[in-house]
Amino acid sequence: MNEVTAFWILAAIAVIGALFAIRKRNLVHGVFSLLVFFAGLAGLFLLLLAEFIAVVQILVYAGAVGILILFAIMLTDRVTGKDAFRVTSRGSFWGTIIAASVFLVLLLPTIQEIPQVDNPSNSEEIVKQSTVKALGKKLIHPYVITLEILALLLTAALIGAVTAAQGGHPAKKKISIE
Amino acid sequence: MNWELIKDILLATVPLLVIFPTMFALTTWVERKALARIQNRIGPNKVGVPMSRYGGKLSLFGLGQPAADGIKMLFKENIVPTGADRLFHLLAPILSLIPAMLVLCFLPLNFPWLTDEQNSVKAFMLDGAVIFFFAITGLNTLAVFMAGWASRNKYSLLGGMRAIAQMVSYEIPLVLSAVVVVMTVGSLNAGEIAKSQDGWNWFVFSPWGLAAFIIFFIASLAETNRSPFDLPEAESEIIAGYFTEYSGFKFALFFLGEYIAMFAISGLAVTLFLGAGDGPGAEAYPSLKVIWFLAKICVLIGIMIWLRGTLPRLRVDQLMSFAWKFLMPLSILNIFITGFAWHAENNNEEYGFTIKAIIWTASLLILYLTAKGLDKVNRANIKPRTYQYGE
Amino acid sequence: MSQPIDHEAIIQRFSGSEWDDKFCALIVPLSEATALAKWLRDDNDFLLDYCSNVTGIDYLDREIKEKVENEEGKMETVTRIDPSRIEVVYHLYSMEKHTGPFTIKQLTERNNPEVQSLTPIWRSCELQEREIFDLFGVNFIAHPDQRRILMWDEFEGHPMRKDYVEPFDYEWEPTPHDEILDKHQRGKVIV
Amino acid sequence: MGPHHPSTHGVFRMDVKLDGETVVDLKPVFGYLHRNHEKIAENISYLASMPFTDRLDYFNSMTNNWAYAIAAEKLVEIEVPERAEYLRVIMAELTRLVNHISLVGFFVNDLGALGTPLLYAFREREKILDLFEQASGARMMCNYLRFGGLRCDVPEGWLKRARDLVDRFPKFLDEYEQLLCENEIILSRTQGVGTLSRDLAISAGVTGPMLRASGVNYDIRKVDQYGIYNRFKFRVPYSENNVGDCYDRFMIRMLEMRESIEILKQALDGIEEGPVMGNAGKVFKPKPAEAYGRIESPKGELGFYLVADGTPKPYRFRVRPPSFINLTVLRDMCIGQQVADAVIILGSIDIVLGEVDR
Amino acid sequence: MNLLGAGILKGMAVTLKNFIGSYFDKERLNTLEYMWQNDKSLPKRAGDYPKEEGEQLRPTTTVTNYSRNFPMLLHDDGEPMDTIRCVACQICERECPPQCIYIEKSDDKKERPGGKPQFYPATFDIDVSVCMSCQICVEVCPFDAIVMNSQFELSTPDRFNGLLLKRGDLLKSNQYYHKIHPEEAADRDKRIADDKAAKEAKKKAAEAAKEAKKKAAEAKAKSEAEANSKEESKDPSEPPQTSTEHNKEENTE
Repeated sequence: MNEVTAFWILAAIAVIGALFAIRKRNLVHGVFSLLVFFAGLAGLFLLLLAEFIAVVQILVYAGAVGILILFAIMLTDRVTGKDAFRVTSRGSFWGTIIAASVFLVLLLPTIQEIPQVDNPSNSEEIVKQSTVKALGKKLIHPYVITLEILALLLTAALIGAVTAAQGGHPAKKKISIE
Repeated sequence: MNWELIKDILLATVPLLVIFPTMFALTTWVERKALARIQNRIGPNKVGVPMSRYGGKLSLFGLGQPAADGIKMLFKENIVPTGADRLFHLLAPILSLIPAMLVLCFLPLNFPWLTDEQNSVKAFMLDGAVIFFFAITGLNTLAVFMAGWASRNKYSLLGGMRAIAQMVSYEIPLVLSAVVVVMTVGSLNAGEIAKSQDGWNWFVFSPWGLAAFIIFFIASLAETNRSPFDLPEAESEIIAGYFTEYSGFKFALFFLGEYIAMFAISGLAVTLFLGAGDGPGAEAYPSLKVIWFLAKICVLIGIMIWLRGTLPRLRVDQLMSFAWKFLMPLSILNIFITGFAWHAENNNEEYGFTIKAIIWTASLLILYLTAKGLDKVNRANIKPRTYQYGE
Repeated sequence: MSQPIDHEAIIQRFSGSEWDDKFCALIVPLSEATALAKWLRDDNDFLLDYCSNVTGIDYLDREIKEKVENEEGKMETVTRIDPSRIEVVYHLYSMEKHTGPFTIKQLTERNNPEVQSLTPIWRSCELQEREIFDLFGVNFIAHPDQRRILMWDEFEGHPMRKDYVEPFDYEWEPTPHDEILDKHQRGKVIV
Repeated sequence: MGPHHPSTHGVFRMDVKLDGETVVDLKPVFGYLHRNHEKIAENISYLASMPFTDRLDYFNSMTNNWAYAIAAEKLVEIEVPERAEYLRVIMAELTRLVNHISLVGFFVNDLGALGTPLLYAFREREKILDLFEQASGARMMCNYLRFGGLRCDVPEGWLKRARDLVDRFPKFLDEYEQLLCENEIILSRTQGVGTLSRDLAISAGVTGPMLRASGVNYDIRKVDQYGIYNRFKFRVPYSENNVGDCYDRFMIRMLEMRESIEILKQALDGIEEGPVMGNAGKVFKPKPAEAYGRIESPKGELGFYLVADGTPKPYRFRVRPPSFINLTVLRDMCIGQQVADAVIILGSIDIVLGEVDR
Repeated sequence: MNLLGAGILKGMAVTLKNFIGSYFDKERLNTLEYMWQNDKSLPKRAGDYPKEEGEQLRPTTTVTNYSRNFPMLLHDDGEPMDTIRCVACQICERECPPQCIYIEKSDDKKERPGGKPQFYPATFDIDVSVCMSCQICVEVCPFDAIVMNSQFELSTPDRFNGLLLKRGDLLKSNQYYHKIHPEEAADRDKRIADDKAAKEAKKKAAEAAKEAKKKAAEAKAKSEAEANSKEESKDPSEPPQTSTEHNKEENTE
């Protein structure tokens, strides 16, 4: 019984967090409610005994992405505070319709797919499969190529970001040192 | 609600909530006394039990000081600056305390009064303990930013930004040096790492283990804003960094959060490198493990206090270049060396003593030379100078 | 001790300046000040590249009794009116040749004093000239940023002048010290 | 950085314009401690303004007294007895030790070393201040020198106590150098910060250890040879080829302390019995004249310019404060540096607000 | 080539040596513990502090027998007001740099042991909040009447009149002076004794010279010389200004 109550609580937290993230006027408040949403999600993963994914969720999303967005807010001026520009919600009617349809498209297949969990006993092998060692083995053997490509992609993105931040040519950076 | 489960959980977590805050109170006293003694003064000895009837005062070496600080913090008026947004101003110290406390329960402190079954409850996150540890300490950065942002004054904002930059860039060497240990043990859960180091083969005794420990210790200093890296609260430049605007109990919460984070990280250092709970009498009386574990944590805390009494502060850009250009390449190199050494040890048969000696000395040499080279590259023209004497 | 600097050479070159032997200082007119200063600094037998001290002195009209050799060689005191003026005194040293103090003075009258600023030549005069402007009210021509240095900006008057009258002290509080001060002010001239 | 910022040495404000962390513009603001010492001196007698000179640079009161005494002795030719000259040199060098160890302590404290070196320095300073108290009666405000000698002789046994303090001092200095001089963090934080070129230093009238750190071999003890400094053999450390940054200033002061110990040893050997006060009359009433006396105070060239008009009160009493004039170059050194460096550069200039604001 | 972190390790070795040293080595730990007492026992006026025998409110160890704090008036042994040394000549009031001494001369003269009747100060106040203990008054006083005390606990809750020390509070005996500044007191007494001896010798020499002059006058013109020499010796009967020129030659020693 307490798993179900735990599920409902965590789901409520996640939904409220997401709603606040959208409605909040002050951007920083929005980001923090987004983080609450991520934490709620991590809780849900824990309930599914997929602890590694829950941990990665907190590490990557709550830890890194949250900070990234905060840095972005801090470094671009005129985003928060009094003179922040207002987003006019002119097309809000059509917006909601499109959003609802996308939601439906996603929701229907997931509803049919839910497996009928008749005996909770086989949760042991679920736990066994999702251990870190098993994931590690899978990542290396079958998916090693995708892992390499992903790594290359990420480093390229990193280098691109650094040069963009420097304004293209490193010469400019030298002047600011003296 | 099955009371059995709740009883187990309480049995596992309440001792933590009791032991570590009292150790926090003691550490503040020890720190002030030790710093005082380093600086040749006496340290707090005025607070004590006021024995008004006998006129004098039982000073008991200032042990009343932590209690007095606690009470003082409780009754101090807590000021919230008008410009600050009140919700986050209140939330920041709490958010800085939660990760520190949460992380404590994953340390392999096997209390003697706990049966194995209860132990499993505590180490629920049996598998991802170490990664969970780093994920949670990442949240601390958020708390610092929230404090800096919410108090709306230029010093705390500057302090907040410095703190984030420092924590983010020192998390990488922290994680990479932990990878070394996880690689050799082959599992992420703290209990197994502790078990694999029983009988004195602690990780710190192997060359790559020692290098990883040093990197881990330096990075943990930066992670908890201690001594050479206490830039966010640099009094001489930006008054008190991100907790300038905090007073009263919220300041005490920050203080508590910082110290518990210090315990947590040195606890992890002890688990990973110094053989958690393993000591001379550990096999005979398993209950000794807890005492050994806490003793090792106190040694690490002592070193942190000693560093605080000696070293000046680094500048922001030196802090960054030290993390990215010195610690990170060194820890990556260390991972390669460990991989190579582990491979040499496990996959070929005639792994006699001579090959082991060769590998050990080779790795020690490589590590030291790259460290010297990196240091020379980073600080090319920084060396003591000579002076002339005119008549 | 460092040997005294001979001043005849300077007087031939700069006709306007004359040597005041009593206080062994060179009185420099406003017009030639910059030229003389630059020459003193760059000429290699002076090399006075370090201006150690810049002082303002405020003289009021006062008669001085001096013993003066009159005709038949007998010392007798004659009273002379010393004209009122503000002197700006510069003590110059040479760091290369370790030579001793060489004093040059600029005189101006008291009502709206105007003196040539020597900061472009010696940077050390910058703060000291600002202090003289603040406390004496001497206006320095060509001073880089001439504003009050010690007093707060809204302060009127120049405290170091001899005829400066203190404004009413609105923060006055009764203290036992007062009768001591009144007693001293009540005409008891300190001998 | 307002007047009550923790790391400005006293009430001193710096208007710092920042772009991120680097300093774009810096305007020092003085005057918070201004009490117009020169106007006070014009209303009291010569002797009465001697205790006021202690309040100028309250770290080294003996050298302030000596500068004023030299200026007054130039006004009226007074002959100073042997023993008084020796004691003056001993007191001045002891003050130089006090000033340099406290300065190094404050400087490293600004770097963030939480007071450990500062408290070592103050532990040694206490011993020297006890000597001053036994000689003059007060620890910091000694008011000990008079025109033509000293107020009273040192108590017997004082010279022996001074002697073994001087013998113990090098042991402390080695310990101090071992703690500070090779520390990598201090090296990397102070080298290349706040550089002062040689000719800017000369033209800006910078004097004392700062000038010698920028490469000019100019020490007034050697140039003017005032007092009996020509009898002692000592060297003046200066940095010929270095760039004159915070590290040089810090090292020059450490080396100067060693030289001061040499002078103290020679002076304590050479002193003999004898009168301490010259034949100055009770009322000091000089004929109308001008005199500019200057000495090498631990902070730089401290000068007194006295204009006498025959009455027992000076007509004009001008103090040439070293730290006030050393501040002209603060702005040039801080532009382009970080905020943390601006604080250290101010620390390395070694200002005392009693002297800056007078 | 030195070890990588050598500088830092050496620095830490120094702090360790100090840490251990501060427990044993007297040289390192010279901070004295100030005796703590609650401050209800704080007197209302600076003058109410214990007067005699140098006993401080709290047994402090920091006062050495050289340190000087605020001035005090001296009186020789015996009843204070009879043997007070101060003659209210107001030189110290004039010379005091911050001008914190206030003297009102008494109108009647008081007999002094072994000396001429002198004035005495009716009121003699020192404003302790203004005095900067610079010892100028002790130097300029020709009668050694004012010397520096070494009591520094004078704090009072009242800022206005609490810090004004009246004559009664300032007056201390000569033994007390010997007790707090033994060396200085000994020198001062020796100097006074020498001056007195020198004055006696001079007076004797003056009388001898006077007798010799008298004898010579008698020998020359016995009758009229005696008549007028008798009045001439009577009228310079010590007018007061002799005391000022007395102190003139007193201080040119």
